[in-house]
Amino acid sequence: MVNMAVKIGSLTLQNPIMPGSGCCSDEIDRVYDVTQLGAFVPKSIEIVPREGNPVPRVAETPQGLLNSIGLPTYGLPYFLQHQLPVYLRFGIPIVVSVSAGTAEEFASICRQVSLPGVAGIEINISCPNKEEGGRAFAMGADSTLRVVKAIREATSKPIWAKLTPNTGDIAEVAVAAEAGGADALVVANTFLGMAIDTETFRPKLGNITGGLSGPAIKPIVVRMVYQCAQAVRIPIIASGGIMNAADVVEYMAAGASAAQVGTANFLDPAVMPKILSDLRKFCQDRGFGNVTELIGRTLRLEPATTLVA
Amino acid sequence: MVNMAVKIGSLTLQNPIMPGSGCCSDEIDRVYDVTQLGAFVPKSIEIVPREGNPVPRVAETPQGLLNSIGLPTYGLPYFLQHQLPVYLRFGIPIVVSVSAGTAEEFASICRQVSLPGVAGIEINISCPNKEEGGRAFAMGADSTLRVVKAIREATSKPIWAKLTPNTGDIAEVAVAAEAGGADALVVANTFLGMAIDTETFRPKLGNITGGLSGPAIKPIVVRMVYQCAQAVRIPIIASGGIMNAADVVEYMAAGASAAQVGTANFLDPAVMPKILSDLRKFCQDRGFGNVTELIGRTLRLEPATTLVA
Amino acid sequence: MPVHDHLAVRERGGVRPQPIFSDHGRVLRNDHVAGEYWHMELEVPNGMADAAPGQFYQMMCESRATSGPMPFLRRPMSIYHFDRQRRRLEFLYKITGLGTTALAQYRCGDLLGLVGPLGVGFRLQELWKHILIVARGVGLATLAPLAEAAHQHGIRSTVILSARSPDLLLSKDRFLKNGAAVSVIVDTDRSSDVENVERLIRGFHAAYPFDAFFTCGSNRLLKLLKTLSRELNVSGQVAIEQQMACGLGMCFCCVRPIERGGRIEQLRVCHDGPVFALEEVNSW
Amino acid sequence: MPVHDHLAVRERGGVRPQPIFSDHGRVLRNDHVAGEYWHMELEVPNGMADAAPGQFYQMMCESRATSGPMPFLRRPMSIYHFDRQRRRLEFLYKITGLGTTALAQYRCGDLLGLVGPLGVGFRLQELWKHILIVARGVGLATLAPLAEAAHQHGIRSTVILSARSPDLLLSKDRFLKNGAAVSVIVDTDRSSDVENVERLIRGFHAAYPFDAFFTCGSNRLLKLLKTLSRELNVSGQVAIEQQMACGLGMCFCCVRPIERGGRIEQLRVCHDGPVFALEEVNSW
Ligand SMILES: Cc1cc2nc3c(=O)[nH]c(=O)nc-3n(C[C@H](O)[C@H](O)[C@H](O)COP(=O)(O)OP(=O)(O)OC[C@H]3O[C@@H](n4cnc5c(N)ncnc54)[C@H](O)[C@@H]3O)c2cc1C
Ligand SMILES: Cc1cc2nc3c(=O)[nH]c(=O)nc-3n(C[C@H](O)[C@H](O)[C@H](O)COP(=O)(O)OP(=O)(O)OC[C@H]3O[C@@H](n4cnc5c(N)ncnc54)[C@H](O)[C@@H]3O)c2cc1C
Ligand SMILES: Cc1cc2nc3c(=O)[nH]c(=O)nc-3n(C[C@H](O)[C@H](O)[C@H](O)COP(=O)(O)O)c2cc1C
Ligand SMILES: Cc1cc2nc3c(=O)[nH]c(=O)nc-3n(C[C@H](O)[C@H](O)[C@H](O)COP(=O)(O)O)c2cc1C
Ligand code: FES
Ligand code: FES
Repeated sequence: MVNMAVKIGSLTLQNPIMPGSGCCSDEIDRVYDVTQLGAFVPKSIEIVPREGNPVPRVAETPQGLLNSIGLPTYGLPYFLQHQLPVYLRFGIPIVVSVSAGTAEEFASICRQVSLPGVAGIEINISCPNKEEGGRAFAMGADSTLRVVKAIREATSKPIWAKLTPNTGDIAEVAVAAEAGGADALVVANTFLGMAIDTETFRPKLGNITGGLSGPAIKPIVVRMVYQCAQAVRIPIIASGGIMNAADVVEYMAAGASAAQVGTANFLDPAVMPKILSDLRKFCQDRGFGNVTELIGRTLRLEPATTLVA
Repeated sequence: MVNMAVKIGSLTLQNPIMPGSGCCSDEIDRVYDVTQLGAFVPKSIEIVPREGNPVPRVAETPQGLLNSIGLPTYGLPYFLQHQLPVYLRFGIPIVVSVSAGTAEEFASICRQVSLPGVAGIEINISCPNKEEGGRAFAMGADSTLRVVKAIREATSKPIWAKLTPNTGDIAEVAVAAEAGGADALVVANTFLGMAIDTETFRPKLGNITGGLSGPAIKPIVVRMVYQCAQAVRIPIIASGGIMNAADVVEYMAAGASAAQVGTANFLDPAVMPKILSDLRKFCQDRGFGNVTELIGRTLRLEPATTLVA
Repeated sequence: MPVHDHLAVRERGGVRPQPIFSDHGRVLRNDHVAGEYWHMELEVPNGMADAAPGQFYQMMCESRATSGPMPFLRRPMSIYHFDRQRRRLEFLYKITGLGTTALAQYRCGDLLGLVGPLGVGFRLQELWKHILIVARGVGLATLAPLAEAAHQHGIRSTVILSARSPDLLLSKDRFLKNGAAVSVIVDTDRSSDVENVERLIRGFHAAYPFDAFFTCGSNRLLKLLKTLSRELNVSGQVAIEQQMACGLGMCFCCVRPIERGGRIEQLRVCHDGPVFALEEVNSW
Repeated sequence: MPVHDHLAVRERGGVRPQPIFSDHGRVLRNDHVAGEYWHMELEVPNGMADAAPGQFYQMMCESRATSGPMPFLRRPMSIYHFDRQRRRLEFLYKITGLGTTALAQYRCGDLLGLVGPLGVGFRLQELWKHILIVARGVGLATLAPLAEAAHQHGIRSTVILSARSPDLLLSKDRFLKNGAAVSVIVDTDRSSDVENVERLIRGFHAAYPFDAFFTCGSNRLLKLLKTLSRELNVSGQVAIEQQMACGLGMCFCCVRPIERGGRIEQLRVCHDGPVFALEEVNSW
């Protein structure tokens, strides 16, 4: 028997597997019993409703997906009244993902979702579609520190800061988020990308640019998790191209404590239970009694004795 | 008949196709006649010889390649005596790629390679393996301006500044390179990445991290070319995941004037002549008399009349 | 009142929602039919074929090509025929790009990844006596199981099949088997002109009034039916398409502007459709 | 003086270098042999099979799997047999991972992407009378064409084939066909112990002295031959492996420390090898 539980700050999850924001809704309960997941992160919400971006909203790339969904949201009041209750009925930790255009707005929405039953708040300070040209809070350490501090003062719920990979120094930003009071980091959101239809010369996305996700980005995000894990003491939740249990192992070895599965849900909506059972088996086969034994394994390795094989 | 010639600053190339530095050597002449290429960029050289990184030096990723070759070089004197003459004998424009650890070193090596017959100098201010943790000149606008300025004073040869994608604001860096006196930009080098063997928990590369190239990165680099093309007036040479003529069309539509083919040479050493003839055919089929008609086509599009299809 | 209670289960609260399967089917045949059209039959796991006309599946179209581009997302395909007891699913598809090209390479015995059944299908009402089905191209695939369901419930179908040329008139026999009166119109002799279709429909309606219109596969025909629906006061349904990623309402990529309750909402074709009321959908 | 003039053309200056082809071969057969070993025969375009023993090809191993991991790079494989006239290439390969698993799925008639011939092969000298070939596992594949070439040039081969168990002793017949004296040693009866191999070699050498040693496929045997080579003053060659990307000397990923001219250089296995002098290569 493998103990699959992981701790993310003060929160204990029954296992490290959960969906990435925007990649699962309650509909997934028609595919399998969601109560087996470690946590559930619904799609990011904002205070005011918005329609999202023009279609086409997705485009395929080599082993990747570009999306410019653009955070369509029914707004906070609708979410609180109609959607949150559905999620809370799942009975597993619900981490509400929120997005906003300013630090005050962020503080305000976080205050409003700090309701009984809500396990934590994921702050999407990284969405590349939101601000002009893809600029986001988490592109800089200063703006990250400011927004996380403001949010920290507004809520006592655990805060997960979701970082953007569209930055030259993810480790600095991670340190800033930790200093601002984040309880955990989600590394990372999508890479700003673009694709052009060579028949029409038009961008393949209605919004011109969009976020790149999927297996293509995994090697870059693994490096980011590895760097962040060396820079901060708070737990890291990996997000980027996770398709199977081996990918989760790779991220945990690089320093992550848990894993979010995004795009893979579109390719196979039953993927998360499969990852969970394969991960359990992986630990079992190697005699690991706790899945936490995977965390940071590569960080703790001594340098290879001989690298010239 | 399509006119395939493109102008990169003062340099006219017979066509826009050339190898990315480090991805082709004179050996390719055993596969096809290299004189058909637009230009040739040999592997980056440094002043002092170095051995490169420990093996394994490459690892496969989904539609991508991680490499930590680590710039093995026989050093400048050996290059000038034994390698450059071989390249110059090709009779096409040879753009010497150089790398260095400081601005002075960069200026020095550029001065020394400013020899008759050399068509231009590509300055690799972006190699992610070179400086600690992958930090490179081109990660910041200030350091880029400084190094390009120093080089500009050292040589009157055309300077192509090869930027790194490991930055939060490629457009700012592009503007700095232009301000410093670069004649063209190469956008971009590889993304710093990492992969871990889940059996041994060891990094798959001897050097732990390495540069990610190949189709996986193309959507991000297309976005970068699109952004840079809007920010600068000097020509842009695209580099990132080019596998076929459609990829070249995509980059040119996004604003590039020429294209470097890297990793694709490893999958098919005969790929560049094939790209060339497919690109010619693409133009022919659409009645483009000049390949230059492709440049910036997407930039010049009016916004789609209706995006909701 | 919907006839199919497996449609009713989609409604929330009280009733258990229809389960969605993610599994593999075994290809029984995958044959070229005509033009770019192919026909695939699969044997699927228990329960997976428990679908409704107008619903669809998401197919994983794997291709052997390390070098070229590959389909990354699944591809949505309407059910052409389903048989719960024998666990059979059939699809009629047109080769249009990467995914469908890969699909045509599957051979008998291969396993194909399927997710479904998905979406809201067509709704038939028990009191109806006569429906009109107008299909063009691959829209035939989507509407074939509707004619079958209508037949089973004693509803008469009049079917107008439209195609570019006579050889592309797929599955006429299938409609005939289900007791439908089938009219065939093609571009080659201009019988498919909108004016002619309108004449036909008005004629049929005058002789034996329609209770509902159904269509799929042509924007021109959608427009026509919307007009006639309003004028003749006959309700209607249309199955529409949009590019999909998840196929089950999670990603919000497949939206279309739908007129509902006096305002236009961006609804998800995979989740709120693919079947919508005629008056809700704007032709484009 | 090398026997094969297609090796000589590798030398720079004056002589035209050997061309490298990037094309497709048509699979004539791809059969399971024993254990994890498979045997593939291909018909290739004109000129492509104009190779030398010890050279190799880079294979594009395409697999149909959008969902799982896929081989991205080509895989290097030694020539097991080549026939310039009939444009045939044969490979003997062991399934060890992603690429070789995909390779085993090719069927007769499929096209397989090939780049080659690549690398520097074995060198035979005309004055030689007797060579020793010691091969283990898949090293057999690499050394089989050497025995053939030796035979053609009237050089006698004594071959020691080593394997885990008798059923894995591949291609013994091929060596016999080339007039070689073949000794078979296996782990199961411990005949493959280094001490026994040493005894065998010393015995053969005493009876009929070797002019050169050749080996591939085992680090233990490499070590032994290096020692004997020094002691008995017999030169030798070994074919080694390293992970490759380009396969033709462009990327510098396939380096190994090689002792040359008194110092250790990081040489490219694909370009400077895969065959090196015994004394240049360190066992690991
Ligand atoms: C609910 C639904 C049911 C459908 N039923 C059928 C059917 O029974 N038979 C049939 O032949 N076709 C059907 N289609 C259309 C079919 O999904 C597309 O033809 C197919 O996705 C094209 O994929 P491709 O890779 O061959 O083309 P590509 O052009 O290479 O596809 C590129 C992208 O665009 C999407 N796309 C392209 N065309 C369409 C389209 N018309 N609708 C939605 N997405 C598209 C693809 O899914 C993919 O994501 C249906 C579509 C929907 C939404
Ligand atoms: C010059 C040369 C000739 C060879 N000849 C033969 C032969 O005739 N028959 C045969 O069965 N094998 C031969 N090999 C080994 C063969 O290339 C590997 O077994 C094969 O690449 C494994 O690929 P994989 O995807 O199945 O394994 P994986 O382990 O999935 O491969 C992962 C990566 O490691 C590389 N790799 C793994 N093992 C080796 C290895 N032993 N040598 C080099 N790279 C490796 C792969 O190429 C790939 O890049 C030869 C290798 C070289 C360098
Ligand atoms: C269609 C789509 C919608 C997404 N929506 C959100 C969102 O609303 N909020 C958010 O923080 N991240 C969002 N993401 C990012 C994912 O949660 C995840 O971080 C990212 O896709 C990388 O992981 P993956 O490669 O597993 O998909 C979205 C991703 C996709 C593909
Ligand atoms: C094995 C390898 C070695 C490389 N060496 C260099 C180099 O020496 N100098 C340089 O500027 N770029 C180097 N690059 C980067 C390539 O020139 C190219 O910019 C990058 O790989 C992206 O293009 P691609 O996806 O087409 O490979 C190297 C890339 C690879 C894969
Ligand atoms: S395809 Fe994901 S919501 Fe419709
Ligand atoms: S594999 Fe590229 S140099 Fe050897």
